[in-house]
Amino acid sequence: QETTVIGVSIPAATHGWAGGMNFHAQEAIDRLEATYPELDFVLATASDPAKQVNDIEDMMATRNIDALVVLPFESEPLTAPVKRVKDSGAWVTVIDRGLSEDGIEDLYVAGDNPGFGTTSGMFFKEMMPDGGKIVVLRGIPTTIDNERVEGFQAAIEGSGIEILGMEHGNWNRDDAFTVMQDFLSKYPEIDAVWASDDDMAIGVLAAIKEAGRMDEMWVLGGAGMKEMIARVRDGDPYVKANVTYPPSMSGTAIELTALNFVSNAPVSGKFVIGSVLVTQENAEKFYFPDSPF
Amino acid sequence: MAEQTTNAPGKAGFKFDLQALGPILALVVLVVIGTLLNPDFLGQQNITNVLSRSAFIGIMAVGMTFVITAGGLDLSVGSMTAFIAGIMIMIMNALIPSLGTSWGVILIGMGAGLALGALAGAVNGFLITRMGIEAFIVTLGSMVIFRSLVTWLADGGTISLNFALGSLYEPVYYGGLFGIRWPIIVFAVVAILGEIAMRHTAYGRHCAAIGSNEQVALYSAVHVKRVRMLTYVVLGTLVGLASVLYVPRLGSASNSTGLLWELETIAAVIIGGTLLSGGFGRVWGTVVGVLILGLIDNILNLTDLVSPYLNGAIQGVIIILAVVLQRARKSSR
Amino acid sequence: MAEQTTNAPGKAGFKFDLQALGPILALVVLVVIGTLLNPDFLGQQNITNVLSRSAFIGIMAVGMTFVITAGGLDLSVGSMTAFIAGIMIMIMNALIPSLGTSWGVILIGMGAGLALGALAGAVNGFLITRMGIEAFIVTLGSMVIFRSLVTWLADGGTISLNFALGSLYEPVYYGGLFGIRWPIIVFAVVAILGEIAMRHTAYGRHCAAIGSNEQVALYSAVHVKRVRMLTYVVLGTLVGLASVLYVPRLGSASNSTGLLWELETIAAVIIGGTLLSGGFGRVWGTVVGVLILGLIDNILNLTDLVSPYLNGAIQGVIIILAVVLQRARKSSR
Amino acid sequence: MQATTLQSGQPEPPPGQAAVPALALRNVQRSFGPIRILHDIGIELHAGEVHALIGENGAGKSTTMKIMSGYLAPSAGEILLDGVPVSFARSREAEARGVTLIHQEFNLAQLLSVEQNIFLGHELKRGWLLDHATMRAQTRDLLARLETPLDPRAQVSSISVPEKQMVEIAKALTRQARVLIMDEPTAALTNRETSVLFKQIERLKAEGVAILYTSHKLDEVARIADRVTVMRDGRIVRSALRGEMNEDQMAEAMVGRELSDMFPAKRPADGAPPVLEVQRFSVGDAVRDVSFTLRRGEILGFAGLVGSGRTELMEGLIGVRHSSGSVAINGAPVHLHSVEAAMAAGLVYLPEDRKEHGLILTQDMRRNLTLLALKKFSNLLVDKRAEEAALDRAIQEFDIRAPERSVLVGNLSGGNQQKLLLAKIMLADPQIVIIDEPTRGIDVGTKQQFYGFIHRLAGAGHSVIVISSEMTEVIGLCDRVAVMRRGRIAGEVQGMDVNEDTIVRLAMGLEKKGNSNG
Ligand SMILES: Nc1ncnc2c1ncn2[C@@H]1O[C@H](COP(=O)(O)OP(=O)(O)OP(=O)(O)O)[C@@H](O)[C@H]1O
Ligand SMILES: Nc1ncnc2c1ncn2[C@@H]1O[C@H](COP(=O)(O)OP(=O)(O)OP(=O)(O)O)[C@@H](O)[C@H]1O
Ligand SMILES: [Mg+2]
Ligand SMILES: [Mg+2]
Repeated sequence: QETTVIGVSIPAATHGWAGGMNFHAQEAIDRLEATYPELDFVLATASDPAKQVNDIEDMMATRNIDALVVLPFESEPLTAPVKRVKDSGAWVTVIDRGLSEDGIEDLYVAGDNPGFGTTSGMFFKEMMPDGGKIVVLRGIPTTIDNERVEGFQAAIEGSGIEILGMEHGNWNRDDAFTVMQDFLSKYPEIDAVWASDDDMAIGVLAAIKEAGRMDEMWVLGGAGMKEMIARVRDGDPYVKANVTYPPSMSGTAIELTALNFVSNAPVSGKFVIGSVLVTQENAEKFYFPDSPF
Repeated sequence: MAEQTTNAPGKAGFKFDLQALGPILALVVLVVIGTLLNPDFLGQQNITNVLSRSAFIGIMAVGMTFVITAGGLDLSVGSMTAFIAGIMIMIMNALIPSLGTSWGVILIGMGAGLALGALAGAVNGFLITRMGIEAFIVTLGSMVIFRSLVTWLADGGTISLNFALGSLYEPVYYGGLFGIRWPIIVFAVVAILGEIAMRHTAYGRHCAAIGSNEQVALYSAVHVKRVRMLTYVVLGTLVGLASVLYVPRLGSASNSTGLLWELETIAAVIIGGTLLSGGFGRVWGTVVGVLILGLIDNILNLTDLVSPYLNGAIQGVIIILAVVLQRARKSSR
Repeated sequence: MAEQTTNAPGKAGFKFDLQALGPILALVVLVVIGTLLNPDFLGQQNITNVLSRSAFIGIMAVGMTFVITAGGLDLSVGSMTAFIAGIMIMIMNALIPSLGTSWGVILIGMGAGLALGALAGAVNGFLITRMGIEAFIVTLGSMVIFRSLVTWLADGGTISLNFALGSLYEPVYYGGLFGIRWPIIVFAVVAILGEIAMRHTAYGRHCAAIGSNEQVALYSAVHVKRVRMLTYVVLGTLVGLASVLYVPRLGSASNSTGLLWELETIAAVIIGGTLLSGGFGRVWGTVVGVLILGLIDNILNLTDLVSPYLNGAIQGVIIILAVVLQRARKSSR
Repeated sequence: MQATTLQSGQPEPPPGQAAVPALALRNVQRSFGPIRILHDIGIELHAGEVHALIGENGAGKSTTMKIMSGYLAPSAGEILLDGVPVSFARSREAEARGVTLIHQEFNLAQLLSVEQNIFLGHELKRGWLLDHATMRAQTRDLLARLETPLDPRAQVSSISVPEKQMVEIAKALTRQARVLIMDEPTAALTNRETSVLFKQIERLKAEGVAILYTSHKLDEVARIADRVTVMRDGRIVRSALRGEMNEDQMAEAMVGRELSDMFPAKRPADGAPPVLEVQRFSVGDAVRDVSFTLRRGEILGFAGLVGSGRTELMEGLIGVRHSSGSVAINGAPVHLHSVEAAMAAGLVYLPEDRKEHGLILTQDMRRNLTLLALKKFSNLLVDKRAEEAALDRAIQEFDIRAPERSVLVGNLSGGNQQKLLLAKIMLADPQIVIIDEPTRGIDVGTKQQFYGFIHRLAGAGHSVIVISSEMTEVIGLCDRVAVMRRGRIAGEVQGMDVNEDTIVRLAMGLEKKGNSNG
C-alpha cells in the first residue's frame, strides 16, 4: 500500500494558545498515524515566517509530501511558497490565517478574529449598558491582533464604554502583569479589563489582586484556556465569561485532511469556527482537562 | 621627579566622577520625567511595583557584573530562569501527594531552584574555563537548549504550580518586612553583598585582573580558572534565586518566561559602567542600570504620548543616551 | 601553564590545523548524517534550497567577520533587515503609480535598500567610533529601535509588496545563472571578495591589528576610527544586499522578519574560528559556520526522530560541539 | 620608610660560606618545538649574593629565568631549591616557596590601579575583607622607598614606562622573596632610578636574599654583581666572581669577538638647513611651550628625568595626543593630526612601550614589520613576496635572531622585539626619525650596530631625534642635546657641553645653562 505523506507546518509554541495548537496537532497526528498505517506525517514548527518557508521547502524537496497542512505565521510571506506546493500537485489545507491570494487552498479551517473581537465587545456592551471605563491589553503586534482589536472597537462603538488605555501584553503573562500594574497606578478608576487572551488575563488578575482592587473590576480573557474556563464554570465573580478561539482547530484541520486521503468524504471547502461566548451556563462544554492550554 | 604624575590621580578622579555620574544623571532625569508625567509615579505603590519587578533582572545583573568584569558573558540567564522555574514547579507539584501543601514542599522547591542554578552555572563555567570554548558560544548554546527543554517539559504550554501551594508560596513575592517586599529586600542584600565582594574582597580584584589581562593574573598567582568558574556558578545561583522569587508571582513557567532577559541583564550591567571587555566592574552602577531599564518601561506605560508600537524605539534611544552620558573616551569596543 | 607553553610553537602549527579543521569536520559529519537520514539530502533541489536560504545569514556574516575581527560587534543586523526590507517595499509600492510595474521600480528599491543599509551601518559606526559608546549597547539600542520602527510602519501587521511587482521581482531569489540561484551566486561572490579582503589587502590587516591591539594600530598609522567605521558601513551595506535578496523571497516584512538573525550571524562567525575578542578573523571559516547552521535546521526537518520541541536543544548541542572540535586552549572569553 | 612588608623571613646566612645554593639549575635544557634554545645550563644562586646573567639578545637569559621561577618547565634537567630537586608545576608554587620573578616585559593589568597591581594575588585581608588602609599605606611606603611618588590609586595604563617598571619592582618587593630574579629591571630606568633600585638590592642582599639579575648595561653589572655568568647561544660560556672580569672582557665573552669603540666619531652638522621647526608647542599639561629646531643630518638628543615630558612631546608631534603650537617641516607649516599625516610628512616615531604601542605580540614578524608602511606593499592587494623580502632584509640588517620565521612576536626575546620595531619604522623611509629609548634591552654588540646605523642615517641626510635615559648614549651619539624638565626645555647643550654633569644639572633644575627654550 502506498503511503501518503502529510506535512504539517505550524508556528512554534511561543505562547499559551500556540502551545495548545501544537498540542492538538501532535495529538491528532499520533492518533491518525496509529489508526491509518498508510499515513505518514511530517511536523515542523517555526519561530518566524522565513523559517516556516524553509520548512515547507524542505518538505517538498526531501519528504515528497502529498499534502500540506499549514498555519501561516503571516499571510503574505507564506502565500507564494504555499502556492508552489499547490502547483506541485499537493493538497493544501490552511489553518486560521488566510493566504493573501484566494483559491490556493483546498481546505480552509479558521477561527474568526474580527468575530473574536466583536463577541468580546458585545459582552462588554451587555455588561456595561451605561458605559464605563476599561483598559485593553493587546497581543503581539500582528494582523491577528489588529483584526481583533478593530472588531472589538467596532462592537463597543457608541456604547459609552471608554477605552482608557491600550498596551501590548504580547500574549505573555509577565508582560501583562507589568502592563496591568502600571495601568492600575495610572488610572484610579477602572471598571473592566479586556485582556484579549487568557495568558494575559492571568497576569492581569494577579496584578489586580496584588493591588487589592479586585472588587472594582472584572476581566475578560479569551481563547478558552482550561483554567479560565474552569473559573467561569465555577462562577468566579472576576472572570464572568470567556470567548473561544479554539486551538484545537489544528487537530480538526489535520483530521479533515487525512480523511481526504483515507476516505471518499468530500472535505474541501471552508470551515470557519466562530468565536463563541462562554458563560457559566455552557462552560462545561468547553472544558478540556487534558489540553496543556 | 615625576611631577606631572601628581595630576594623574586628580584626572582619574574627575574621569571617574563623570563616568559614575552618567547613569545616575540618566536615572534622575527619568525620575523627573516620570513625576512630571504622572503624579502617582513616586507613589509608594508604583515604586514598590517597579522595584519588585526589577528585582529579577537586578539579582541576575549583580552576578552578571562579575562574569563580565572577569571578561566573560552569559547569554543563557533568561532561558535558565524559565528552565529552573519549570523544574521547581514540577518538583513541588510532584511532592504534594506525599508531603501535602506545606512550607516543606516550598523549601525543597527553593533548594532545588538554587541547586539547579548553581549546577547550570557550573556546566557553563566548565565548558568555558576547562574546555576553552568562547563564553558567547557556550551560553548561546545553553540558552537555546534551556528554552527548548522548558518547551518540551511544558508540552508547548505552561507549567503551572498547584493552586493551593501557589497561594501559600505567594507571600514570598507579595509579602515582605516592614512594608518592603521580599524581592526588594533580597535584591538589596544581593546588591550590597555584590558591591562588597567587588570592592572589598580579593575575589573582586581577581575578577578585574583576569578581565584586564589574563596572563598577568596567572603570573600573579591568581587561580584564573577557579575564579572565572566561580563567576558562572554564582551567576547561576543568583538565577536560581531570581527563579525562587519569580515562581510565586504568577505560579507558572513557559516557553516565554524570561524571554530576552539576558539582553536586558547585560544592558543593565553595561549601562552601569562595567566594561563589556572586562577588567572593570561596578555593582552599584549595575543597580542603577537595572532601575533605569525598569523605569523606562514603567514611564512608557504611564503615559500615552507615543504609539505603543514605538515603545521599543524610545527604549533604544534611552539606553544609548544613558551610555552617551557616561561616555568618557573609553576604548570604543 | 608551564606545560602548555612547552609545546607552544609546535602546537601552534598543529593548533592552526586543528582549529581550521574543526568546523570543516563538523560540516562533514553533518553532511554524512544528512545523507544517511534521507537520500534526497544531497539532491540538487535540497542543496539549492539550503544554500540559497543560507545566503542571507551568509552575506551578513561575511560583513560581521570584519566587524568582529576589528574588535566590534553588531546586534542590530536582524532587525535592520526587517527595517530595510520594510522601507524598500514601501518605496517600491509608492512608485508603482508613477512608474508602473517595471524593473525601474525594482532597481530603485534595490538601490534604496543598499543605501539605507550603508546609512544604518554608518549611524552605528558613528556612535561607536566617534562617540565612544560600546558596540554592544549601540547595536542593542538600534536593534530595538529598528524593530520598533518596522512594527510602527507596518501598523503592527505586515508590509507587503504589490503582488504584480512581487512576481516580477521573484526571479532575483528564485532565478539564477546556469542553474545556480542568484542568492548563491551573490553569497559566493561576497565570500570570495571577503576572503581576499581579509587575507590579501591592507584593510584586512588593519582590522586584525585594531582588534589585536588598538594602541599599536594607532601608532602604526592605521586610521583606527575610519577602519572600524568602515566595518560597520560595509556590514550595513551587506545587510542591505541581503534584504534586496530577501524581499523577492517573501514579498513582505514585519515585526518577525529577521528575528534572532543577529545571534545566528555572530554564531556562524565564531563557529568559523574568528575570535570574538577580535584580532583574528577567517572569512572561509564563517562560510563553513553558516553552512553548519543552515544544515542543522535542514537535517532536523529530514527526520521525525525527536519532538520538534527539542529541536532547539539539538541545535544548541551541535553549535557547542562544532566549537569544541576546534577548541584549542584559546583565551576563554 | 618602615620595612613593614619586607622581612626576608630567612635566617642570615653564615658569613663567608654558602655551601648549599638557594636555587640552582643543573643540566637544564629547553626546546621550543624542534628548536633547542638552552643547552646544559648549570647555574647557582646563593643567599646574600647578587648574580648577574649577561649575554646577547636571544642568548636565552629570559628563558633560563623563567625556568628558575616556574613559568616554564625545562625539557630536561633539574631545578634544586636548597639542594632539593623540585618541579614547580606552576608559578604559584614557586612564589609560595619564595622564588619571585620580575618579567622583562611588563606584567601589569592595565585597568587596575598601582596598588591593586602591587598586591595582586597576595592581597592583605582582615577577615574576609580587604585591608585597604594597610595596603595603601604599604604601597605608599614602597613607592616612597623607590622614590617614585605615584598615587596608589592611579590606573596603570596612565603611568609612564619607567613608573611601570618601578611598580613591577614594588610588586616583587611585597612578595617577601628569598630568591629574587630580575629580568632587565633597569632597561627602562634612568640613572637616578637605577641607583634607587640598587639601594634596594643592597638592602635585600644584606637580608640574605639571593638575587639573579640581567642587564645589557655592563657598567651596572660591574658595579653591583658579586658573580657574573655569561651566556651565548643558549650555553654558559663563562662564570666569574666580581673583579675577575672587566666590562670589555664581559662584552667579548658575550659577543665572542673583540668590540671596537661603541660610538662612531661625531660629525658636526653646522650650517645644514633646518628640517623640523617646532614653536611654542604644548601637549596637555605635560609639555608647555616647547620650541626647538632639528637640522638636516643632525642627531638631536632629548634628555631628562622620568616624566619630564619627552615622550608626550613626541606623541604630540605625531598626532596621537592633542597639542597646540606650530610645526614646520622643510620650512612649510604642517598639521600633523595623525600618525599617517606625520608619516606622509616624513616623520616617524618609535614608541618607548613596545608591548603596548609598538608590536602586536599575537602576530608574526612579517605582519608586524610591514604594518606601518603597509601602503608600500599594497597596491590593491598586499604583495606577500615583497613583504617576505623586506623581512629578509630586516633580519639581516638589524640582526634579528628568531628561532623560526613564523614565530609570534610575543615569543621573540626582548631585544629582538626591539630590533624588529626599529626595522618596522625604518621601512617607512622617513626623513625624520624619532626614537624613544632606542636601545632598551639591546645587547652591546647590537647597540654598536645601531649607533653605526643611526650615524649612517644622519650621514645620508636624515635627521634623528633620540630620547634616551642612558646618559652615555646621549653623550656619545648626539650632536646636540635638549634637556627637558617639568614639561619645558630647560636648556640645550652642544659640542663640549655635552657631558654628564651639565645635562644632569639641567635636568635636575640645578643650573640654567645654554640657550634655554631654543
Ligand atoms: N615561547 C617561545 N616560542 C618560541 N621561541 C621562543 C619562545 N620563548 C623564547 N623563544 C626563543 O628563545 C630564544 C631565547 O630567548 P630569551 O628571551 O631567553 O632571550 P634573552 O637572552 O632574554 O634575550 P634578550 O636580551 O633579547 O631579552 C629566542 O630566540 C626566542 O625567540
Ligand atoms: N595617559 C596618561 N594619562 C595621564 N598621565 C600620563 C599619561 N601618559 C603619561 N602621563 C604622565 O605624563 C608625564 C610625562 O610622561 P612622558 O612619558 O612624556 O615622560 P618622559 O619624559 O618621556 O619620561 P620617560 O619616558 O623617561 O618616562 C608622566 O608623569 C606620565 O606619568
Ligand atoms: Mg630577555
Ligand atoms: Mg618617555
